[in-house]
Amino acid sequence: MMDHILSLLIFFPALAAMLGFVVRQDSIRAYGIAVAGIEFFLSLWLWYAYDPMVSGMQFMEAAPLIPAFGINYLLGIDGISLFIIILSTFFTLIGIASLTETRRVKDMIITLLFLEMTMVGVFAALDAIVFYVFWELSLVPMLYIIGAWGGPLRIYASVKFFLYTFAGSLVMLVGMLFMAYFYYQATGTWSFSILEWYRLILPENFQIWLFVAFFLGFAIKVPMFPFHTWLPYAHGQAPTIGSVILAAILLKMGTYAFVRFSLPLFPDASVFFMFPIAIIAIIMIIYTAMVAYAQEDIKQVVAYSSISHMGVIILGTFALNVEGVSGSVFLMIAHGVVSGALFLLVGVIYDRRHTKLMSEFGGLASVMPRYATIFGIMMMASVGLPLTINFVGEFLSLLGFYKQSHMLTLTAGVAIIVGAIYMLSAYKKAFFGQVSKEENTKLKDLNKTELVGLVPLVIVAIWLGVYPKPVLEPINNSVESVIQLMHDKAQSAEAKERIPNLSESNGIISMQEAH
Amino acid sequence: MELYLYIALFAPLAGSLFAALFGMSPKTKLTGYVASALLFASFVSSAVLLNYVMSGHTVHVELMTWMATGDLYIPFGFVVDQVSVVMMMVVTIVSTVVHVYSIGYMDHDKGFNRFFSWLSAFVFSMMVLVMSDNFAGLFIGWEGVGLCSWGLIGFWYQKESATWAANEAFIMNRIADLGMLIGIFLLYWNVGSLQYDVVFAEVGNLPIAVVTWIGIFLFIGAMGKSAQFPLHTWLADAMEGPTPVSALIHAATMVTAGVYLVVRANPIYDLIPNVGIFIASLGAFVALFAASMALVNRDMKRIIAYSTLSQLGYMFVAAGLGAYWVALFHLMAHAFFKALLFLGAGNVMHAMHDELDPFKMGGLRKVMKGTFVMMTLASVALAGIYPFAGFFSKDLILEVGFVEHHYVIYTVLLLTAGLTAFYSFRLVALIFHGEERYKLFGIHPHEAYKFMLVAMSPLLVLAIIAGAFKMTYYQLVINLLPSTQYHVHSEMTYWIMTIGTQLFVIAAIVFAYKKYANWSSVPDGTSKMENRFCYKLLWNQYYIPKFYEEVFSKPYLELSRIAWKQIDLKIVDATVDAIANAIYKTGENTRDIQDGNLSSMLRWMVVGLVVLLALAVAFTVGYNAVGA
Amino acid sequence: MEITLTHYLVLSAVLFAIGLIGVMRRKNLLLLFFATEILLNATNIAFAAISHYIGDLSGQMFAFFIIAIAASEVAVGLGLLIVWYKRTGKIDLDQMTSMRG
Amino acid sequence: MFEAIAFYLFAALTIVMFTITVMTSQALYALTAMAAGMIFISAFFFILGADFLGAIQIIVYTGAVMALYAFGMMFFDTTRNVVEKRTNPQIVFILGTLAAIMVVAIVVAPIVSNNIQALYPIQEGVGNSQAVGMVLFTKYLVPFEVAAVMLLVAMIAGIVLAGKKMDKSLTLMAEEEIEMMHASTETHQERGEH
Repeated sequence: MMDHILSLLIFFPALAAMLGFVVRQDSIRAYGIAVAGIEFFLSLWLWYAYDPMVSGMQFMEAAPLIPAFGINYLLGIDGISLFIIILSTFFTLIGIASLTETRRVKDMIITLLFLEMTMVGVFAALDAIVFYVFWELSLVPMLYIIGAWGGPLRIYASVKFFLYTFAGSLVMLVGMLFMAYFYYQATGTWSFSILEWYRLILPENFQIWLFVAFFLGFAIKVPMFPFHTWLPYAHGQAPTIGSVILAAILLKMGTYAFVRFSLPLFPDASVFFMFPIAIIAIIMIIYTAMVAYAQEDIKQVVAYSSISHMGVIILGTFALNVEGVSGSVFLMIAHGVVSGALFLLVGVIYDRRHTKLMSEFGGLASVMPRYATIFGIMMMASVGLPLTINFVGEFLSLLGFYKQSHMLTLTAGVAIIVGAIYMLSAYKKAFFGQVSKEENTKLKDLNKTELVGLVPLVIVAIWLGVYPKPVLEPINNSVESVIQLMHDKAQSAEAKERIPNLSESNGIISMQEAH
Repeated sequence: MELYLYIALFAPLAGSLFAALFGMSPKTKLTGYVASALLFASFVSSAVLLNYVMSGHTVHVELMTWMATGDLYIPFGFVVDQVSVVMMMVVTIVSTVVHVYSIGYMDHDKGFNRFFSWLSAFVFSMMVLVMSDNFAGLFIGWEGVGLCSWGLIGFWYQKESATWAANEAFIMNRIADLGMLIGIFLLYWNVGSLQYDVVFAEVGNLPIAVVTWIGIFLFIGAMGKSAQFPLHTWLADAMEGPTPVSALIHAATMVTAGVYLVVRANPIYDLIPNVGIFIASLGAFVALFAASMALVNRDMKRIIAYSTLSQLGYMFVAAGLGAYWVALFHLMAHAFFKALLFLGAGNVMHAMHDELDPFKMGGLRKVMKGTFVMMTLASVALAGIYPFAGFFSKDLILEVGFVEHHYVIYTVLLLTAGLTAFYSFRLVALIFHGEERYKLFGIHPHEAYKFMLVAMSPLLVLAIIAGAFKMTYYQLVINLLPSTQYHVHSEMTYWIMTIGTQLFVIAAIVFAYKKYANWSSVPDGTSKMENRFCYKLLWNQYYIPKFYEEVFSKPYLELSRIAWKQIDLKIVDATVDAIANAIYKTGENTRDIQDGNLSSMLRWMVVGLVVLLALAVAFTVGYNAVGA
Repeated sequence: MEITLTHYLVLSAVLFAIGLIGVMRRKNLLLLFFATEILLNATNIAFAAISHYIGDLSGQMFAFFIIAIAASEVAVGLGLLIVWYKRTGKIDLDQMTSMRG
Repeated sequence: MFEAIAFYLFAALTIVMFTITVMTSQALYALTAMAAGMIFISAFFFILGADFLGAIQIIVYTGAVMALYAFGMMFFDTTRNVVEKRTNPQIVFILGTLAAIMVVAIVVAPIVSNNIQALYPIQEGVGNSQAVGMVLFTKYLVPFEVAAVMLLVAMIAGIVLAGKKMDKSLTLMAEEEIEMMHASTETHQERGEH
């Protein structure tokens, strides 16, 4: 059982979704919750069985698919992917449990379960082709969710979402094929296994081209400036559940792929592109924060804030040291929790008022105190207050990048100011002041279904903010091995210098652990 | 002793969570009692710890790991040493008093439970701030008090001005926090740890330039919290919050966190006297600057807020000149009398139905005897008259300036002392003396609840006698802080200075009384003085808020709109759409080729053939050219 | 005056071009078929020539198959043409617009 | 020398014939010119030593294909002038010329002729027909059979398409039946025209 737990995790929801077609309409919700619940517990079990002291891949599975070209069904997880998988199952569960959609619930739940399969698949895949297949497959359910349950502009939004990300990933596919070809040239055998690729040291100019090819695919997914414009449309039109999954998990695919592919495969190119990407990240952070400040629609505020936070994640990733990369991986989890929760919260008010314009609200704090409290907590988490989950990630990401550049970090640090500006002003517009609109006076506070979804998120947001160790430690161990690999592979003197060598400093770590 | 430490630290948190449980339910006095009782427990534990520390020990605990990755290791560690225990005492005393007081003050408010939840949470954050044994923990408390300050300033969230002020305070603080964060990053990458003991042991080995930057960035953090120029505007606006909040947060504790940081980081600042001089100069400037704005203001709470600002300036002068123990001493003394002053102002406000303009009061001493006495004494302490607390701490700072040969600073501070005395007694005179102008507005003032006055009395006592503890305090803190004594060399000069200062201050007080004690009318903006340029300049706070509004807030909003409407929608997104449209259009246009006319299709086929052939030729030529 | 492979290839190209012109020019389907025959024959010449000059029979083989294809094309093509003519009474290319996209 | 004369002569003749085929407005001229052209092409095959191919060319093209076309022409009644709509005749010639130039450019380039290698060299001392037969029935056996099947299919297709109503014999039909059949054909035609 333990040998195939990853396959089980991937295909159990898909199988359950197939069976879902024959489940009756009125019991589909219970069925969905049960399936997602089992899946979630499976993933928790995975965590339980995971050995945090091992930095390499665990629960590896392999089966040949196309042996002639070295394409294998290869799965495995490490500390970096483990928690994103748990996050995916967690959010699917929460999404189904707090589903308020009334149109075609059955189709929605089946779609969500399929989506869950693709998400877990992406994060568990260790073969580039398998990874790519799941990566592309994940577009389909999301396209369906936006296109079938979305707002008035849903067709435009979903087509834009699909084509944009698809175009990017095609370039990425070409990159993958080239990578495999180079591997073939170097070794004489074909392989699409990422772990095999890790062992390959490419000349720097090849690295740069391949890096760019991979970058396009990832950057559109993240989405990085200036490829970000599909996101506000997708969020604006998607139903609540779609936005939640999109923000919490799907965007993380891009940043995860940076850590999984770009960094260890192309260490020299990563150093080469570090500053340009950092500048893009800083533009993302500040520019989208400003755009968020100008929004009138509260969902768009959250959508743009997502982009802004993704900028911090990218910055941390390209810090290329343990602090920064661990921080950025942690921030992926953190941002997943926080932005997912914020989208759920926006969904709550949309269900009641069928509008997302902040000018329609005002004074909600006195009408819906519980809602205001949870929103406030999540907003503060999003702003990055210490002892909330986001702070740990943001602090470590910025701390890591500070090693590389003082000025850029100082500029990126403006994130904590501009972040506070748009969030607080949005909160003020929606929740403070007098209740000005007649319709708002009789709004009902959060009901049980909504609390079921939100309270666990609040708990996680604070728990991991106060005690991030259970998550941070496995992440740290895996990131250390990635960084060490990068250092060993790096060829240029600059790269050797910028990427720290950990084997020397191992002594210090063990000393600190002895404290 | 660890038990006491944990009680001192977590009792406020328990109180806050308890009150939060009732946050949504209607007001129950219970929350107030429980929160106050827990605060009192915290106070008692702090006192026990103080006793323990006095005997020469310190307590240091490590609760658990917070963040550990790479070489970074940050625990939740707490230390009770000579400096932090002083702060703990100040915080717990003032907050216990304020809690009890608030039970009366917030009696009629709907958000009673919520208020106590926020207030206790603030105390918890403040305790974390002062007790932490590392810079990251300090930062937790630092941001935590910022959050609670946001919640409490905007406590009456229905008021636009209150929520605006709350956001302003939070954002201003965030700007400074960025500086602090950068300071922390610098420390980590240069020292490898954020623990105070490690940092202070290592900092001497660092290049002086790095230490200077660390000092500057940490001080930027301190500037925000302590509302130093140019980040000072939020403090006056923060007076929108309930008055007990102003007493606790914006007078006694949170705003002094910046001073605490500089005092705590004294091994860093000792290495960089130039930064110290800058801090002292800024402090002196702010002292005068704030006092001048207090001269003409017509909002009781804002006057006190400016006086707070001015006193913070004094503290920074002391800290900047290396007299850390003096700064901390003034911090302590100031906490007592300023909190008292604020609470007194709260009583007046209650009596006057939230009227804040002292010109609309007058003659209140007849109805509010207790408050009158307390506020007068607090003002005397603030003015620094012997033998009140202010004399010992404030005159000491003047002496420090003199002894360190910074005569400009000394002169500025002396002048400020006079101004302080003037505006304090202007306020007292306007409120409690003269004609009963409030009758014009049909207000029937009444004295506050008895227990509120009783609750204030410990502060009154401390404001009077705190100076007596000077030597005890000194003996305590020199274990950790540089033990420089500041004595004017000649006995003669010392006496001239002291008596001169006293006379100058008393003269200012008398002048204030003369001018305002018999005030009879409410100014309406027509008198000659009110139209003078100086008056207008001070009245509008040197036009700084307006300047910020015009130069930062509005352009930022405008720029944001442009970023969204012009750049994001019209450039970035339009480019993407244009690419997509180009492809669509190409399809639309080339669709005509498929007009069903087989003849033209054949022609197109030949065109394709020709193109392919041409490519073949071109490639062959190109290939040969490259090959050759 | 040695006749080389190039001569044949050029001739083949010229004939091919004539065929192309015919294909583009003709509207009458029957005459259009004539033009396609020219195209096929042009290639046949090239094949045969290459076969000869290289000394490889594959070229001739291809020429055979092309002739076979040409024959079947004529058979099927004329059949279709007849069906079309029976339906519409015309064999003009301009009338055939059912493939309009 | 003789070879050169023969080549240029037949080349000129072929080009002229095919040009007539393409340019004339008389279908009969076109047919005749093409038939002539085909025969002239067979001359090249003989010059090149591909005797068998030359024979096939004459038999198949001038014999079978041309006969078919002649029948076709009679059927369509194109003995009179062919009226064709001409649009942009220049483009046609420009494209044709361009294509010719390109192809010539390619074939003249040395790289093409240098890169061709013999797969099945002509065996010395063996007649052309024999050699062709050997290659055709060994290496190209499968394509040959496939070609045979294709021809069969084409034949059947030709018959089926052209003679849709072969199961109905007009001579054995009653007058009314023929009338009805014609009526249905006309409606078919009308429908076809829509």
